[in-house]
Amino acid sequence: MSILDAIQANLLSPAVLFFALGLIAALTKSDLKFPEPLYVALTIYLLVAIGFKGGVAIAEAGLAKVWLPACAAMLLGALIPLWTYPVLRFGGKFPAVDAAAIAAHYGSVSAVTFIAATNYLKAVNQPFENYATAFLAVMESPAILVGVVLGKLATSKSGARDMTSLKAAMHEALFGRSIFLLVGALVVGWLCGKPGMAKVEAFFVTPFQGVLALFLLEMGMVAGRRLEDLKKVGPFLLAFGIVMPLLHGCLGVWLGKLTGLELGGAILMGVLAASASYIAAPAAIRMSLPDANPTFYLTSSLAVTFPFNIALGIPIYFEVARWLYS
Amino acid sequence: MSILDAIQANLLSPAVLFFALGLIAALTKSDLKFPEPLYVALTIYLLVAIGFKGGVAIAEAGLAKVWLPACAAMLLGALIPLWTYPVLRFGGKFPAVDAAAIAAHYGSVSAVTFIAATNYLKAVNQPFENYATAFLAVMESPAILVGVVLGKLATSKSGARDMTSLKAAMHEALFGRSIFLLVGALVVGWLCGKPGMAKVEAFFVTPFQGVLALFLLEMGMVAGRRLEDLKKVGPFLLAFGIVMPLLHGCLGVWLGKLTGLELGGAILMGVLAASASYIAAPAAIRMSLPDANPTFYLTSSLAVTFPFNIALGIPIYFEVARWLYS
Amino acid sequence: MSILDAIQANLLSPAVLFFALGLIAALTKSDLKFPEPLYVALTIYLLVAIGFKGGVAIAEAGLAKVWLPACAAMLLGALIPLWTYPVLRFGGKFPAVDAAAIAAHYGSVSAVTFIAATNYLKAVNQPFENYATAFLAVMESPAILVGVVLGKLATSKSGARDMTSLKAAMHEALFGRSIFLLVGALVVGWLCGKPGMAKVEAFFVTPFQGVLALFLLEMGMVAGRRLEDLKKVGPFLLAFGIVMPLLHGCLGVWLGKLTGLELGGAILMGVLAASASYIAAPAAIRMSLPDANPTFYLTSSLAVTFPFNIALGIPIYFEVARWLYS
Amino acid sequence: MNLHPMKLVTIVCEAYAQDAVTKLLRDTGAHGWTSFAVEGDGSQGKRPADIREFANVQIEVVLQPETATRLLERLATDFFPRYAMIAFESNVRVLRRDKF
Amino acid sequence: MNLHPMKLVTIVCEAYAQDAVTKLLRDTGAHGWTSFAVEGDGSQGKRPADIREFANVQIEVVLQPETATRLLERLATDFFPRYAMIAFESNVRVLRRDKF
Amino acid sequence: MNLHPMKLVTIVCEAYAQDAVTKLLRDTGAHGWTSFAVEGDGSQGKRPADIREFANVQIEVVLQPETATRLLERLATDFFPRYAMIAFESNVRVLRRDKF
Ligand SMILES: Nc1ncnc2c1ncn2[C@@H]1O[C@H](COP(=O)(O)O)[C@@H](O)[C@H]1O
Ligand SMILES: Nc1ncnc2c1ncn2[C@@H]1O[C@H](COP(=O)(O)O)[C@@H](O)[C@H]1O
Ligand SMILES: Nc1ncnc2c1ncn2[C@@H]1O[C@H](COP(=O)(O)O)[C@@H](O)[C@H]1O
Ligand code: NA
Ligand code: NA
Ligand code: NA
Repeated sequence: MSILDAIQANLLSPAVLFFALGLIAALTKSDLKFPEPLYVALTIYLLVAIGFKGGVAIAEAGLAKVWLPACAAMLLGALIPLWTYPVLRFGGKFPAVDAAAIAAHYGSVSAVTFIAATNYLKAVNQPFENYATAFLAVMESPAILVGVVLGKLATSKSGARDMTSLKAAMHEALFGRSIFLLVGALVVGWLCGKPGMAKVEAFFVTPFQGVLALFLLEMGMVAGRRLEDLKKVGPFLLAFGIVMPLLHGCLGVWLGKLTGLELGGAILMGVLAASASYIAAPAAIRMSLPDANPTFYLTSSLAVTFPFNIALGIPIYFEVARWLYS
Repeated sequence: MSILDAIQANLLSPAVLFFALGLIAALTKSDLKFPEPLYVALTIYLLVAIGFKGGVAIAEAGLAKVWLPACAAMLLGALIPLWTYPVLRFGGKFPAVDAAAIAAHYGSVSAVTFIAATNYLKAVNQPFENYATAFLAVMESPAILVGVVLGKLATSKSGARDMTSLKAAMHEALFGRSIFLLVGALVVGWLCGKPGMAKVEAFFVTPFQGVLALFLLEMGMVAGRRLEDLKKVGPFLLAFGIVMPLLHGCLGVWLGKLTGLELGGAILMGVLAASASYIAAPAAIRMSLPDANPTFYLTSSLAVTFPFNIALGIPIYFEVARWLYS
Repeated sequence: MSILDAIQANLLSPAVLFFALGLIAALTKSDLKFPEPLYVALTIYLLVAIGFKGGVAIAEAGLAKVWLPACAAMLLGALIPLWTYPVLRFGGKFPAVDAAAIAAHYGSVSAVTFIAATNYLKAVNQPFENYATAFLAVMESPAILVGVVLGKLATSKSGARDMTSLKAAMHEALFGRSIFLLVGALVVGWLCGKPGMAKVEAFFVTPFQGVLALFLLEMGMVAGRRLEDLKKVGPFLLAFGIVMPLLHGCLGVWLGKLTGLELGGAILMGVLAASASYIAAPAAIRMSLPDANPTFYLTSSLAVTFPFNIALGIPIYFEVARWLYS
Repeated sequence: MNLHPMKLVTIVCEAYAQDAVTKLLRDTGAHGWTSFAVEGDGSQGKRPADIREFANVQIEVVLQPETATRLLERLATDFFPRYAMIAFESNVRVLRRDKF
Repeated sequence: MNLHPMKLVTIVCEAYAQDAVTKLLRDTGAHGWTSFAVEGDGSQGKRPADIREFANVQIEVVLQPETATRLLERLATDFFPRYAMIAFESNVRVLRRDKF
Repeated sequence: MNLHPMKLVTIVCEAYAQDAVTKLLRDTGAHGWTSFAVEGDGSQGKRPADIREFANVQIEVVLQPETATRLLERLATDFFPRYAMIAFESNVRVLRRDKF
């Protein structure tokens, strides 16, 4: 299968088509709107399901197999802001606090992109390590903390006050709802193992792909409503939102290979590195770096990088990995 | 199976019994209430599921089979207001704008009635063309547009202003959430075909009948709360809300046979013709004919025609069709 | 299997672990929060599903088998307030109206505890009478009515006014949303029987355990947020909230045996007797005994008895029953 | 344009008091009311609206000044001692005097 | 601290009127608005918000006194006869005068 | 019936500012507050509440006039420059003076 075939197959999957439908709904100003509780419910379902499944997979595989690539993933997440920050600061001429905020988003990860990637792998019959969810879980927070520290260093005046908002950011990064649900469900799944899975499989696994399709319809609308902000963010951030994922995707795949993952797992590590957070990071950043402009980080991660990864990125990292592993 | 047996079997199905339970909840003033987001979520689910399934069915059957009955269905929808309007205007002595509004509702269709009918056919092991959802999709808008034009012609004074609200009505009729979801999911299903269906079947197909039962519980409450408005609408509209569906149901079945549908498909076309919209039409009409009294069109479609069709209409059209096809 | 093994197995089930995760979320002040409509939706689903299943089971078993234990269950529920009231009033020195309110809660039942128990029995492969849901349905109201009357007798001054609020309490106890849904779905299931079940099984039965796990995550948060009220209620109510369930649990199991239930059914009757209401009773009591302090009855039933039963009570009643039946 | 002075009475109370308050509104002669779910904090503890037992509702009613006084009096005697609740009144102006 | 007097116009109307009202707000020169779903009762019947056809919305807008008058006039002529709706204005004070 | 004058301060702000505002309310001495989710439009763009990042919240607090002044001052210096937000105060009357 060539890369074009891979992309085409991806574009014709229900998940991506429903995402496109959501975009169209936003662009045609249809009065379709998911009530916020439904959005929250879908998020909770997806995070708990993916976390639980990952935990069961860890119980099956044993921690021995998981810890090395997980540490590598965590490190990668923490390091990404260190080079994206100067790129934005000096390449993009962004104010320090905005550069730090955007860097935090690109070091952190998008659970939905990860989920879409596992769906894609299933669709093309590419096996993967189910415990890869652990990488997702450990990659969410570190970059946020690094980004916040970067932003504080660049703007700090009154020390005392900064410490309290740093503490708030740490609390948000570690106990905020998305990371809490994911890690919590992971631990629950790990404690339950296979017998636990047997009980809840019919709810958390069987209908999963359909729920994802419905959720991506909503995400398409959310992204579509942000499209008009693209003008405000300028061409630099637009390019950044596509080039960086490509770089980070390759880096992630390569690191996955280095730490002993199979092809499938390496692709997923690539996808994680390439993805940008739009749930956990915005919440923590808005609270601890309130002077950073949300239009920049939200538009780039939500309206540029997220759709790019869903539509094109995933099959590209797949092909990159196949080439690296062949 | 006689018509009485058919009705009895229908009345003892979970869907209809839950509808009755909802009526009872409203009449006994139970404090049971579905939160609005749940109502919206169920609506979205049902429309997307039925649309997607229909789209996959079209992909299987080929457009060649679908276009003729679909065009007939569309025409029927557009024409129904042309005779219901004078009946209401001159028979029922309704003001022009109200007659036009009610006519729009009875030309348009009710997705939930359609869905209940497919359930009924499944229950009595009557095969039907799955692509009939296409008829549902194309029948929703035309009658609304015809009704709005009728209403405008009857009441228009200031031309310019009318044009903008006519445009708003067209936008609502074509991009309003129910029609958008239905047509959108239909196209997505058509693009995905069978392989796409395999992925999301466990969410959109397997639990479908149960979700419908839950939704009809809510619809029972909604209809029940409107029962006290029955006095306000008067005996003419009450009779209208039962007689017209019977006429249109027969007409629809006959048209289905004429355009080459099998027994199951003809029944569904009958059900569509007989049903009255209570989601898409009210939204468009309230926006473009704000002088029409909602009590008339909502009570007749929601508290008369909808329950009638769910409980008695569907098995009746079924028997009519069996007689016509025998 | 010893009682400790039974408890351990229960503690490692997804349902209980998710409940614990919810507790942790509340204690770590995570910003995780289920939107209220989601809570309501899950409640509706669980009540309708359990009611429907029970109704189908009654249709299978025949009323002849059900009526005797059901009457016994009802009687037990009505009598429990008669001895818990003096215990609270004279042992715990509670004001009369508070004693009556708490007594009503412990005579009434918790549907979620019952559901968790059926899950537990399934997990340990212990068959049980599915029609036991009927006991749940008939045990909810009587204790509430008895408790309200007790409270009124103890506090009444103006006769006329009391009668109206007694009527309101009766209406709430009989048509309140939880009892209405449960009894309504039971009747629907009973009318539908097996053929109806076949249609909606994939929604109401298959994913049930997973939905329960998600719901218990929310219940853990709700209970966790009330933990700080434990100080306010004092050691007497705390002990009451654990000792009374143990007593009532044994009583219920014994009564189950007496009225001819199998082991599984007797356990469930024990669980029902041991459980304390936190949905139906608070609503009715707040309306008819507004002078009773909600902190007492809500904290004891929600933050003491509910978690105790979920984690330890259910396996204990199980072992008690096994000992009684051996 | 003629604006007529009216009173807006705002009541925030636990959800379980809503039916009783609505009945009171009808009894005192209000022609309509508006309500919505809210969260809150007060002397009787947080009401995070996680479950109905801890839910809160805000009720707003526009009425004639005399009716407003009657309403507040009834609230003070029958409701304040029993329910988690606040109530306050303010001056508003409406166009259609007869509507209220 | 300098507080500037402004008008708060509160509109409660059926959900289907919201788009038209929002458009009117923009046309009359409001710089922003806030809205939320409510339930209610009034001369045109209960609006329990069970389905969108019976949903209600409250719209609040802070604006200059003259703009408020213009807004109320337009509401009275174009909206009151057609929609289930109430509107009232009250006095508020803000810190940033230019924002409104 | 004795009515006591109080101030009602209404704050509409992005959801992410809610915790900080609530903390400020406690710090300045409010005895309670009420809040609910809203949609809105303003100088910092639409807040359709589709996801939490674009959610809005309205916070209402009744307090003593002096406390209200202190609160508004703190909002002006620490919050207005950073968050999508408006705040305004108005006069209300309550029955139980000590409650606020
Ligand atoms: N000072 C206040 N300002 C605004 N709302 C308040 C205030 N005090 C109490 N409330 C609201 O009224 C409800 C009941 O108050 P309380 O009876 O003091 O617990 C609270 O949950 C809040 O929603
Ligand atoms: N006196 C009132 N006080 C507060 N809200 C009202 C009042 N009258 C009407 N409303 C609200 O305005 C909506 C429309 O009112 P109406 O046109 O009278 O049916 C109602 O559904 C209520 O939400
Ligand atoms: N003039 C106004 N009237 C009512 N609400 C407003 C107004 N301006 C802004 N808002 C609300 O305050 C939020 C933040 O405003 P802004 O900082 O101007 O974007 C908006 O999303 C609206 O909900
Ligand atoms: Na990343
Ligand atoms: Na029709
Ligand atoms: Na009990």
